[in-house]
Amino acid sequence: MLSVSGIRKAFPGVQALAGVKLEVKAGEIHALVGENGAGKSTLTRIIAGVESPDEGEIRLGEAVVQWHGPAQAKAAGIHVIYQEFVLFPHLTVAENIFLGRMPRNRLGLLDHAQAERRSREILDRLGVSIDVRQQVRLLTVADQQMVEIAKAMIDTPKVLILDEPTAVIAGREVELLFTRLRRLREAGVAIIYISHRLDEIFALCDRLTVIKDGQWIATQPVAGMTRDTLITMMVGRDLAHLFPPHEQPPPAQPDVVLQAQDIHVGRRVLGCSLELHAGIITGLAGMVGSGRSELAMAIFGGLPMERGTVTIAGRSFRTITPGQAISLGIGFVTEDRKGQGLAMLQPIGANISAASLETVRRGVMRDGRREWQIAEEDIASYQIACRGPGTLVSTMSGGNQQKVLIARWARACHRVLILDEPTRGVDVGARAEIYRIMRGLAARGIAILMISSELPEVVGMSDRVYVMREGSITGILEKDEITEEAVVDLATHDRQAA
Amino acid sequence: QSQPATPAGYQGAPRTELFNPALTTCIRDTSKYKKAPPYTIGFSNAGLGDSWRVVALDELKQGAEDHKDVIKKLIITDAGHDDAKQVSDVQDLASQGVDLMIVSANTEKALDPIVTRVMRQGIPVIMLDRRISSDHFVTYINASDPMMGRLWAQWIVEKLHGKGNVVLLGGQAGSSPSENRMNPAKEIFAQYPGIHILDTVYSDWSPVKGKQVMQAVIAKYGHKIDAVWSAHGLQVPGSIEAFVEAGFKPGEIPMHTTADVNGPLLEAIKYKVPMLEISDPPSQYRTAIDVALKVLSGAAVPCTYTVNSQISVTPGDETPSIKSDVPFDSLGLPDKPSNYLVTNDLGPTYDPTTAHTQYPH
Amino acid sequence: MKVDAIPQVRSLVTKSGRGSKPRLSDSIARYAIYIFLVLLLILSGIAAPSFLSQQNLSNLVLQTVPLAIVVIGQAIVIMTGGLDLSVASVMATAAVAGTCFAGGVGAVIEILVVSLFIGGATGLVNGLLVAKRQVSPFLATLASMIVLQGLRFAWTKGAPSGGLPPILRVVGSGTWHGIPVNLAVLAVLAVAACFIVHFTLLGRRFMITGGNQVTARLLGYPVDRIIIGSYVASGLLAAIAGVVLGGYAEIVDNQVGRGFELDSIVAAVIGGVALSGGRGTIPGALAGAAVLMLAANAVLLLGLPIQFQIVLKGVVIVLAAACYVRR
Amino acid sequence: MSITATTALPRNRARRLPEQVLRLGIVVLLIVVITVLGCLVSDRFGTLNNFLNVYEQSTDLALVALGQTLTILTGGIDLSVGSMISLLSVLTSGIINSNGDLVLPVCAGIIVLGMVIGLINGIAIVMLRVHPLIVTLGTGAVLQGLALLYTMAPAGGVPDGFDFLAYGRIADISVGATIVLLVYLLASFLMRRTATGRNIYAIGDDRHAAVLLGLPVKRLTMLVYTLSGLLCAMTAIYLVARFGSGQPYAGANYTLASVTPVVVGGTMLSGGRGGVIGTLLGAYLIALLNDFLNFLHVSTEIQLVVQGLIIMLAVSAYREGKRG
Ligand SMILES: Nc1ncnc2c1ncn2[C@@H]1O[C@H](COP(=O)(O)OP(=O)(O)OP(=O)(O)O)[C@@H](O)[C@H]1O
Ligand SMILES: Nc1ncnc2c1ncn2[C@@H]1O[C@H](COP(=O)(O)OP(=O)(O)OP(=O)(O)O)[C@@H](O)[C@H]1O
Ligand SMILES: [Mg+2]
Ligand SMILES: [Mg+2]
Repeated sequence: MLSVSGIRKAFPGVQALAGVKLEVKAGEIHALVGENGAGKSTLTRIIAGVESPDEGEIRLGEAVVQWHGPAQAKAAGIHVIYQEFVLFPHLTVAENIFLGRMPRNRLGLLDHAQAERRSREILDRLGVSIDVRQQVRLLTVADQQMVEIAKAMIDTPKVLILDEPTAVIAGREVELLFTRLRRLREAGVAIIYISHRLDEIFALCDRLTVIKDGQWIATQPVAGMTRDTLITMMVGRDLAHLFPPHEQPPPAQPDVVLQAQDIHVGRRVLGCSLELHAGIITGLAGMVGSGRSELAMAIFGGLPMERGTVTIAGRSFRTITPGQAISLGIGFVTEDRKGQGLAMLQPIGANISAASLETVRRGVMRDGRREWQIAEEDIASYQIACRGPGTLVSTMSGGNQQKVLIARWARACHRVLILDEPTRGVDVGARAEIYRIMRGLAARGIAILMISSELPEVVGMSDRVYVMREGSITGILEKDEITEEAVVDLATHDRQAA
Repeated sequence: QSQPATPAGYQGAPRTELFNPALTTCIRDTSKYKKAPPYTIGFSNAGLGDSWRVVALDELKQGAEDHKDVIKKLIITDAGHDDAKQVSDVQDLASQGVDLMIVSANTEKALDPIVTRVMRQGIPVIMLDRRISSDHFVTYINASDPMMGRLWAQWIVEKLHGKGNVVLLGGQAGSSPSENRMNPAKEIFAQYPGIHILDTVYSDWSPVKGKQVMQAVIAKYGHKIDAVWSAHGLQVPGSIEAFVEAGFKPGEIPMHTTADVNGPLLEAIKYKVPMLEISDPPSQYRTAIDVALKVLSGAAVPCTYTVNSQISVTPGDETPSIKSDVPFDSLGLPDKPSNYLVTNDLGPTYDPTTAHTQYPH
Repeated sequence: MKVDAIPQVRSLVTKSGRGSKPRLSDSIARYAIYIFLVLLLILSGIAAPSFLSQQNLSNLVLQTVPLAIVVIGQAIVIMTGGLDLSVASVMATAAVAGTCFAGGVGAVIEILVVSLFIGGATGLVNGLLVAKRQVSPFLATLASMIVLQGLRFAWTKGAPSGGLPPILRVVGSGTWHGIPVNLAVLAVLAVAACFIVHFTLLGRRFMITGGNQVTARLLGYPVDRIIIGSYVASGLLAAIAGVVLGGYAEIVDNQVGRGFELDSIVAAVIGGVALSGGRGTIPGALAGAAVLMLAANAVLLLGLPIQFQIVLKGVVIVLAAACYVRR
Repeated sequence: MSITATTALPRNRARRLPEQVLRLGIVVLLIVVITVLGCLVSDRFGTLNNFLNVYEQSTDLALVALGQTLTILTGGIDLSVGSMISLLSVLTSGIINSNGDLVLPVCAGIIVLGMVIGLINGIAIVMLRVHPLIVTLGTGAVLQGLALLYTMAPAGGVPDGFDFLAYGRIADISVGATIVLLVYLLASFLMRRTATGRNIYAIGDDRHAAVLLGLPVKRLTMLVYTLSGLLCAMTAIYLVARFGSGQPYAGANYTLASVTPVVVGGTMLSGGRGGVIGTLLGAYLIALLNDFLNFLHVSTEIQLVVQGLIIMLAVSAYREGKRG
């Protein structure tokens, strides 16, 4: 159905694609995998006509095509769900779903009523209930992703590309999405599926193509592959343990470093209490939208809490600011790296030092050499793909941006590090590194709070787990109690109902 | 070179012609505007912003105060030099029911339609210092812009004996006072083939801008410049500064023309700059009130009141056409700021920053 | 935490060197404004020989300095994500205030205090409106521009008048061995601003705030104070520029600084300061100011009529800005 | 200080209606307040005749501001409007030169020319990828220069009867202002009920997303600046009717003034939020304010202070997270 070959694309300073090929048949789900910065999203954008390739050829069916802008690709039946949301915060859900192809009435005017009705139908089919007249900015991230997916469901595309669609959704929503995708496959749609979650690839996809450093590595049927062979292909080495084992067992009687009591934030967090211990990785699990991020944000001072206290190192706060939290040694890797994390037009170096500027102070000056050096160290140790500390963050791939953010906070905290979805959009290789960093930090006595929607990650990394549901903490799991089933039980409705 | 200033010995061009080449006498009958006092008078001002217009407005207010007995109310609007706003202002004044309107038009043409309309509604309009282009008004009180421009040009021509290089230093390009002075001046210069206009530059009536542009002009022409025709006095100090800073010694700075303000007069003496000052007396604003009362009493008035401009030349720089009305050295006020107005009738105690009038409003 | 506490994760594979050399076009974009400046200098020199005379160059510097001082402040505000339209009004008001103190050297202190107060206060109001009330900078500063103009008119009864003390004339228009004195003022301010913006922690905080305000808040930066600070800085610099410009000519009037509000923005932007905030350099912005003034001066020397001057200014703006086209 | 103040974190749901009510509510409230104050100051203020004057006086500002609203909704701004109006107005009256036969062809030509200039702005913005504020400042300077090249003085004139556009009234109601009102109603309708209208909002809301979605971002950008040019041409023709001739500086004041009603009417300078009806109310508010200040009988300088304070008051009622 769709095949590309010999695609090359250079950005200033980076050869993003160096002769990639990809062939997708009608009625198959084709996985596109590769490390962060391998060029998956760039290839997506080229197929979608957003960027034009420097070289190479795109074939749709038999015909060689050349896009002048995304509208053409769209008209030819290529639909893309991008890694970043393509949503308009101040337009309604229905308008977002139909933008660019709004139904019209006989006079050629937009028919909002019809758009709303059809949006409701589509969302119902996807199994989510969202008010279609609401502005999209008022939705949770997960709901926004569902709106994004709904856009692909209006009419059956010829080719559907999904770039990390499950990064912000989990559980039931993922299942619903997969069901839809399988149905589309039966309808003969060619689907390209990009994800860093290997389970999904094994569960969903028929064939896969691995790219690395902008080059084609292999195309194979998924059946018959193992996790390990796939990882080796992607990363170029074995990853014996994705979740590194404890080097020494976690302390038996750890100190309480941070205590949060009865935190209330709006209608999202309704009286949560938790304790973080030195040297312990505490997981915070729950369904998307259960209020984990808000709870963490309130503890960090980024959201005002209506009620509750936070106690850090013996000091109690009824209100706390990020400044206070940072000075007490708390770090916070936010989940929304673009909106709440990075200064996109600044280079890597500036972004890394941003939270620990005092460490690059020399007299009244900022020590630029030291800053550069620090950035170079982190670039090496986190394997951040870039041209150097001077690279603008805005030009980097999503996974590499995430690494920059973690590097920043790993340097800035000395008591507590809160990581909200730390491996969202991060490739397996880097993921393993992030896990090792987390272990290393914990080993040095830092208390870690890891918010995660990925069960294997929660189970694999946490020493203790808090589970949240609808703004409340529904359970605490210790050591051996931590299993995927236990977490799901506490996190979902069903149990409550039972 | 300079002639003795005896009237009998006057050998210059006929002044009347310089004042207004198309002079006709015209008297307007105003009996239809006759009304019994007390009156409400509206004044639509183009805008404030420089010392001349401030003093002029004070003159107007003073005039109203002097006639408190018959003037019930003087309503003043200010358009901030915005044509659209002034058109609206005139409309508003008309709908506030004034008995007579005095208008100082921001631009001649832009105010024409609305003033014409107001006249048609039966409200008499007196144009003050800036007229509209048509003659749909009762009378026009002014000192003539073209006259100033021509006299300045004539003086320069005569001083240079018809041969030399002139720089024209305008106000704001395209603004009516600037163009109305500059174009007649160019006509005069054009009559003398020996006169070369080196450059025409604009100062936006500002000494800062004036200095900037003159610095560039001096850098280019240096001592070739024989005279600077300036459309007003506001920018002259900037120009003279530019010459001084370019290393021109006292006595070397070319002749300048000026109007109204104090600074150039003092500098002319300090740096020995030949200078012609022609004033545009703000007292015409007080005259406007007197004329307004005349109109409202139904008395016939001339179609234009041209107030007499006072002429003053640095000693020894008089020419056949240009003679001083008052001694130049008596004009400047050493303790007053540069843009202080030297010609006003408000008396020695008048200070624009503290002036206070009890006009009826 | 100590820097060495970071766990070092050594990579097993070395990253393939995918980074290619920076392209020539990158460097051209980065240094566009300087290249533009030099080109303009050369072209002007060829077209109008009097342009390169020592006298003209010295004039040019004298004339550029006030704009350059304003541009420093404007650039800082834009870098932190704002915009300041009130600078021209501040300049005029500060200069007018200066005329209230005729007199000797002692008056300089008084004038500085009063005009800096005016600039600082206006900046504070702007900053408070923008930071605390989240008013759009365009409007907040537009409104304070109008209010300030009103206050100035009310104070001077419509027509400010007077000159500044002679010592300020020296600062504004004096030369020392042919070198303009006000260049020293600019040099001090520019070096200080450059130092703060590019070489201190504070400067980094300014940039990050401009780049992403939410992030800056989460980093515990005093974002409101940073924003307010940038407007105060801009107000203070505009006040100084007003006094210097007042000292340049003899008379201080309502025209002082007219047009500087937009010119300063244009200068900063063609000098590479991103209107979206978080990016730019002080030297670039200064070069932008120089380009603007140079273009105006060159036209005068070429003897082109005023209309061409205005046209050329527009062309220069568009051309210089176009150098920053990013792929 | 909370992060929520500057982010779009969800606080409470379904604020759609209140937001719009708030947006227009503030302008309406200010209009009411000024009307009441005006009636207290003078008994002539409250007359129908006075309100009809204000209605008429809002015309020019409302016209330019409509185009400005569109450019601002896409996240841009058009600072060349002033110079464009100046140039087009001198051309209109200069070419017509009181010749009645030329009125229609010249007006048509000026409208086309306005659109062409606007289109050039749009093309420059799209091609150069420079912020519209800078591009239009640049083109604005060029246009002002051209206006002065054409004439340094008010140019030409128009035949009798042309001023009907500006001063004509039927049953005491200004014809020009009513046409503008209708244009606004049409624009408001189109903005809500056509794809182009919604796309304009989308571009301002998130330009990058609009590109990815394949919306005709470039074409729409060119379109809004073309429309801005068209409205400038209409303003220029209106001003020629009102002034009886074109002036080389006729439009100078509109450059910044055209932004005020837009923002006072609740359109955010960051784009994507707001609407045209707010702008119309904003233009009415400003005309009313000028009128009120004239009735107030205070000196010019106090008027300026009051005007600035009212703008500050109005705008500080809106919060705008993003810069503009
Ligand atoms: N606009 C751009 N300017 C410069 N470099 C870019 C740009 N976009 C992408 N790149 C570079 O191209 C390379 C490929 O990026 P891309 O986003 O396609 O990776 P990816 O495979 O999608 O990674 P991830 O899994 O992290 O999303 C990266 O090195 C990135 O830094
Ligand atoms: N409409 C929105 N606009 C911007 N950010 C949002 C929006 N909705 C949610 N967020 C962000 O997403 C976070 C997630 O909120 P949510 O209610 O989904 O809770 P959660 O349990 O933290 O879920 P998640 O799995 O996404 O972390 C919020 O803290 C906020 O930072
Ligand atoms: Mg990607
Ligand atoms: Mg979350």
